[in-house]
Amino acid sequence: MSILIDKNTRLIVQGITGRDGGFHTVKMKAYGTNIVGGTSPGKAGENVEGIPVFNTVRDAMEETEANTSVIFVPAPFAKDAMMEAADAGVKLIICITEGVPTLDVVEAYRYIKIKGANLIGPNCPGLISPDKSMVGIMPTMIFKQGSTGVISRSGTLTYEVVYNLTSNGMGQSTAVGVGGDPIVGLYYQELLEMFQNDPETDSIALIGEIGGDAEERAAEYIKKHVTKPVAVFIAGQQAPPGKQMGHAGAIISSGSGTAAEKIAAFEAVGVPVAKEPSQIPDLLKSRL
Amino acid sequence: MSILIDKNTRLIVQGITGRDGGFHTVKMKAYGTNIVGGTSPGKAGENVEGIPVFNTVRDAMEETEANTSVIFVPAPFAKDAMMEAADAGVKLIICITEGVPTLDVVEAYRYIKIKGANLIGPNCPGLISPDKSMVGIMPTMIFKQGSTGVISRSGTLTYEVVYNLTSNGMGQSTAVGVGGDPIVGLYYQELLEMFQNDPETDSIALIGEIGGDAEERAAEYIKKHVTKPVAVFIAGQQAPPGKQMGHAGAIISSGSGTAAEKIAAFEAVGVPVAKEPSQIPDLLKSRL
Amino acid sequence: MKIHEYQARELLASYGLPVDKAYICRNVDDAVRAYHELDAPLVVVKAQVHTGGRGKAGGVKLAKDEIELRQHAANILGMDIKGFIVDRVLVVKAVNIASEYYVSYVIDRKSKSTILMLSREGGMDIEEVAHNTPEKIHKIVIDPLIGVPDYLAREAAFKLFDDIKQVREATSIFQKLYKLFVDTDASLAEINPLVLTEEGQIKAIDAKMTFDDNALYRHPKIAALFEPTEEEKKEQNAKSKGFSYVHLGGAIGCMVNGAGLAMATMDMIKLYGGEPANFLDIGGSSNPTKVIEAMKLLLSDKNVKVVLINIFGGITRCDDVARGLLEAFNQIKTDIPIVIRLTGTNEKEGRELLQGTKFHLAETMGEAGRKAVELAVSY
Amino acid sequence: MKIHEYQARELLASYGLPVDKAYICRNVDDAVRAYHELDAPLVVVKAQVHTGGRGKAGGVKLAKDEIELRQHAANILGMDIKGFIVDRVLVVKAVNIASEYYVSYVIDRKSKSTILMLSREGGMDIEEVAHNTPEKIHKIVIDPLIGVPDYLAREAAFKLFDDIKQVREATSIFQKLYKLFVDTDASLAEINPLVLTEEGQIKAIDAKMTFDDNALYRHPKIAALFEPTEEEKKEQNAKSKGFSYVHLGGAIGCMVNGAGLAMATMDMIKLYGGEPANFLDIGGSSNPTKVIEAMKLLLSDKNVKVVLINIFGGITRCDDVARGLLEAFNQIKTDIPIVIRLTGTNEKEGRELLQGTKFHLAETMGEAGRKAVELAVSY
Repeated sequence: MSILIDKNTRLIVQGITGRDGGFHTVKMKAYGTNIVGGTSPGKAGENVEGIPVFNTVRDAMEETEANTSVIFVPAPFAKDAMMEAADAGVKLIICITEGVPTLDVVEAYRYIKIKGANLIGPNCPGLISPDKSMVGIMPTMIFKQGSTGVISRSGTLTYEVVYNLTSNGMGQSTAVGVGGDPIVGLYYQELLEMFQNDPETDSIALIGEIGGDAEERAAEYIKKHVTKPVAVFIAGQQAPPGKQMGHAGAIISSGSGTAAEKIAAFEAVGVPVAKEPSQIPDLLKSRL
Repeated sequence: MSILIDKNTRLIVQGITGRDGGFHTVKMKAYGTNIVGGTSPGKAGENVEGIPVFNTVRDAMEETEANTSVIFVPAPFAKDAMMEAADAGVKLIICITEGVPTLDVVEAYRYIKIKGANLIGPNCPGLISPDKSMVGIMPTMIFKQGSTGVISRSGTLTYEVVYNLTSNGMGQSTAVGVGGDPIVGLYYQELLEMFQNDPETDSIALIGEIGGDAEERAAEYIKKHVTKPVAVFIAGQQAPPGKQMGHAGAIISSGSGTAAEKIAAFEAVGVPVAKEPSQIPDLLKSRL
Repeated sequence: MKIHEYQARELLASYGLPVDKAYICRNVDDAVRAYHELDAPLVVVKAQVHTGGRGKAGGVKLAKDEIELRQHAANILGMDIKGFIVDRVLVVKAVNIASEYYVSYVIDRKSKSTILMLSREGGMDIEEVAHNTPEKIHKIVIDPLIGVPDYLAREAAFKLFDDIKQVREATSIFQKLYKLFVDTDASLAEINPLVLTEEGQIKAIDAKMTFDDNALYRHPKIAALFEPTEEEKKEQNAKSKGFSYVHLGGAIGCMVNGAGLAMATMDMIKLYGGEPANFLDIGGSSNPTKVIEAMKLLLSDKNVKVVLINIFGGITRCDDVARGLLEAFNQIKTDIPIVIRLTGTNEKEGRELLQGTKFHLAETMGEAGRKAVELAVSY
Repeated sequence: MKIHEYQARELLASYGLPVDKAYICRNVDDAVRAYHELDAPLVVVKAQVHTGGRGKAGGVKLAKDEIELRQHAANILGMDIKGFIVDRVLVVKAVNIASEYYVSYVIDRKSKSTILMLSREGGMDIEEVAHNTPEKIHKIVIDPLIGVPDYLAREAAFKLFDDIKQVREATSIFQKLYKLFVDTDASLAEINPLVLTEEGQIKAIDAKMTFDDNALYRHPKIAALFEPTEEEKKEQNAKSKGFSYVHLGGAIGCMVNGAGLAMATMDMIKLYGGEPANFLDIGGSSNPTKVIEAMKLLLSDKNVKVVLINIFGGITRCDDVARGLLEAFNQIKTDIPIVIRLTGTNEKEGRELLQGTKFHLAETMGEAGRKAVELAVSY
């Protein structure tokens, strides 16, 4: 098993005819992801790499019985794309787009919840269940099927950790980049629960960064509900307060949201924190 | 048993200090309805007939663990009152107020559904489970505990039918006035289902009127799902097309919504239709 | 509440919807001036009345020159269309229609929401299309909490148009029309037809709007557009006093509390061989003054030979009704027989107040109905 | 993005919120004129700077006459508050405060929504209140689909006020402030303090707003209020080119794709005994021009002795990065050593392009970090 995506994933690419959408469609398809359709208003009837293009997500859903969609549309249209997917009945929506206004995400997220669907992102690299399915922009060659679950607020930092895991013979059940914005969909708690319940996952790598207090809440959650080994890396020890470090969500506000606080929270509940990403595999191995 | 309300009903009266709210609070309490609180902004700490008044429904819920609310506020404030009740966690909301703008009801109804609650009304007389609880403005003395369920779009016409049932020795399990507006909450289908599932109900009186096609859909539903005897009365055979007959919902539009169509729909599925309200008891008795 | 086409067009235009400039004319000279202002090879003269079927009645005509224009304007002004006398015509340039569509927002009882109705069969009676070819009508349910986002308007637009440029225009039209619908508490906002011109433009050629009477209090500008017929004035007057009145024409005047019971009372009079004079619902809460006003209204109908008062007390208390009746008949002297049936809240107090008066008291609805019909025949 | 108090006050006023008339003054003479215009027994002179703690720094002073006013204005103008030089003061009449409250709308990560924060402990540093007496802070989560209906605003108002008249005023204030918050895509809209005056009026005495940078594209009027510091100009300039830059001051310039990896790179440099010169995230998608611009920016910092380029290719393809680097170094002649670590999408093609160039290539992040620190020491 794995979480969220696997061989049963039937994917729609929203914005399939765009530069990024097209490029990553090729990559996802090459990896074996079952892409059943794409959308681009006015381009119904065309195809991208043999994948049929539809005008609307509803049309695509009717024709393809998709269950997952990935969004590559520009930021001003991301809210509409997320809501369109939810309204059409897509149950897992992954928004790659970065720079989406926060209040757009707040509204889309609420609507998606009402529709009983799940959101990953925005401003995220997507997720991968190695050798089964990849949805997003993950560099697939670094992943390997296995039993470590990976959860991360950062894209490239995820790859760094995964690269180290794979190099150390530790494959991944599923790796999820939750996104770097202040408000995104699925987060530590929901994903920790899924990994805890997934029989194929035996350990979890959690990659956090400065800003907010989600890591602190994750530490609490781990203490109460997670029995599998967890190792953590937190980025941003050198970040100055009040400065946004790339991600809209990565900012130390009024002295809270620091890496030090987050590291302390995990250490307080006995979860080891790596000094650099390459230490994660050993921290997990020593606890398995 | 009965449906929706009984001795476990814990009622809040929204607008308890108003003329109508106050008057009917006295009547409901006299009947034995368990009124645990009322609301009137700015009047917290006062009481009406010994019932504590709160500023907000949330405050009332926190103090009283109510499960039902009845709304007597003026029409311009009804939408807000319905949403306030739903947001505070009330699971059954009865709105008596008449003249509420339709789009207000559309929005409140949607919100109430999202909150997992039920709405009865607006522009309705409420409901009664005789000898257990009465919520609304029903003239309690005409009701008698028994096993006929009553569903009606009209207030006073309900009383007329109930008066005839009671005179004929047929008590009621619950009688619900769903309201006369084009858009109201619980309607024939949901209530037929509840009565069908209620072991104490052995027959159902359904009172319809011109406008819309809810009666036609109810007839279809009865055919498929209702095994208990049902008798129907439809008001408005003499109503001219295009004229609103008092209720905002009672209007024959473009030749559809006529009494003749509705009567035909019930007769087509074998449900007897009374020529005048006084025939209902015999129509049910002959089928029990 | 209904408004005229030209008023609906003005509302549409104020929301940025594509409506051609048009002139409203109350006489032939105005129509001629409008014709010259428009300076178009072909114009349309359209009767402005609060009823459908203008076309079939000859109320919509094309004019290719001033002579035709004069003829049509003269013919249409003063015309009687289903009892409505035309006192205004709209003059607007004719467009070259490539195709016609139907678009409306309307309150839908089944989904308990607003729906967007669409059809490629525009320019026709939509009820006929719905009846004969229901598959040609698309209905999109609007979630009031999110309205009509781009994607939903676009989904709708693709149901009518194939070209992406036209889809984009229609998307914007559907969003603006929804905003107008909600902002004005409409119960119908219809464009029929919405046309694609041969020049490739999308335009609203006709517009119809009706409004939720319950919401007019928050739209004084729209309420001001109300143009009641004589009958509607009476109904309106009744409404302003808190009751609902519809004139029917028979001899037995009815005063009932509750719309359902009022309808049932009418139906019962008919069942016993009588003819109801009216529908009159004195509404939920009541006070004596209201009852007095209701009686005045009833008795102003000279056909009324008998009055049947059927009250089942819920929110309306029987003693209030009885007091109102006694007060009313202190003021209004009449020999017309009054049948009263009074049950419900405070019924004992109400009946006691009426004992020993000239009123005919009945215990049941059937008894009251039979008595009223009997009195109407013998009167 | 931050704006000044006086700009926030203007926004509040334009939404009908109760803000007293105030004058913004760039010199003492202006301040004196403002004093006379106000014609008040007591006025306040307030420094306008993009930082908190003005009061403690002496940037807010009461003046009871022209002499005091002149003194304070002269002292405050030109003052350095946490590195910000005051070039404007606000002059406003002082009010008689009966009680002070805290009100703000802010984006809340936990509830993934906007929250309304309220406290009867107004006029103080709210983080201190939150830390010491969290029970004195109320948080109300706003459902974005319904906003702040009357009942919710009223619930909030009852948390601050007991008198129903004040509750009604506060209800309206909370609704208007939410509208402003949403209409402008704010990330914070704070009134601290909201006061009840001794005369019984409710007034916003200070206002603070910050805005979502991602949404500025749809608010050009607010974007126009941006007043960057020199450092922010550099960051802004970087942003306009599609990357994120924060100056830190060390010797090792970093160019990384992805914010998390960029932070981890900084942390690693520190871990190995070096000092990062900056945070520089070249972002998701990339093109050669962007890389050139990033290198130019990096090298404009004269403290930079070594550049560490750490690229893990996801949406950014390594061959694009390599080509960009080669092009960049064709244009920018520099002797500064460049350490490159390149992995991910198209990594083979990327590495091949860089083989045999002057760049120091590293396989792992650790190796790259150690090499950069080593070079910075020996350089």
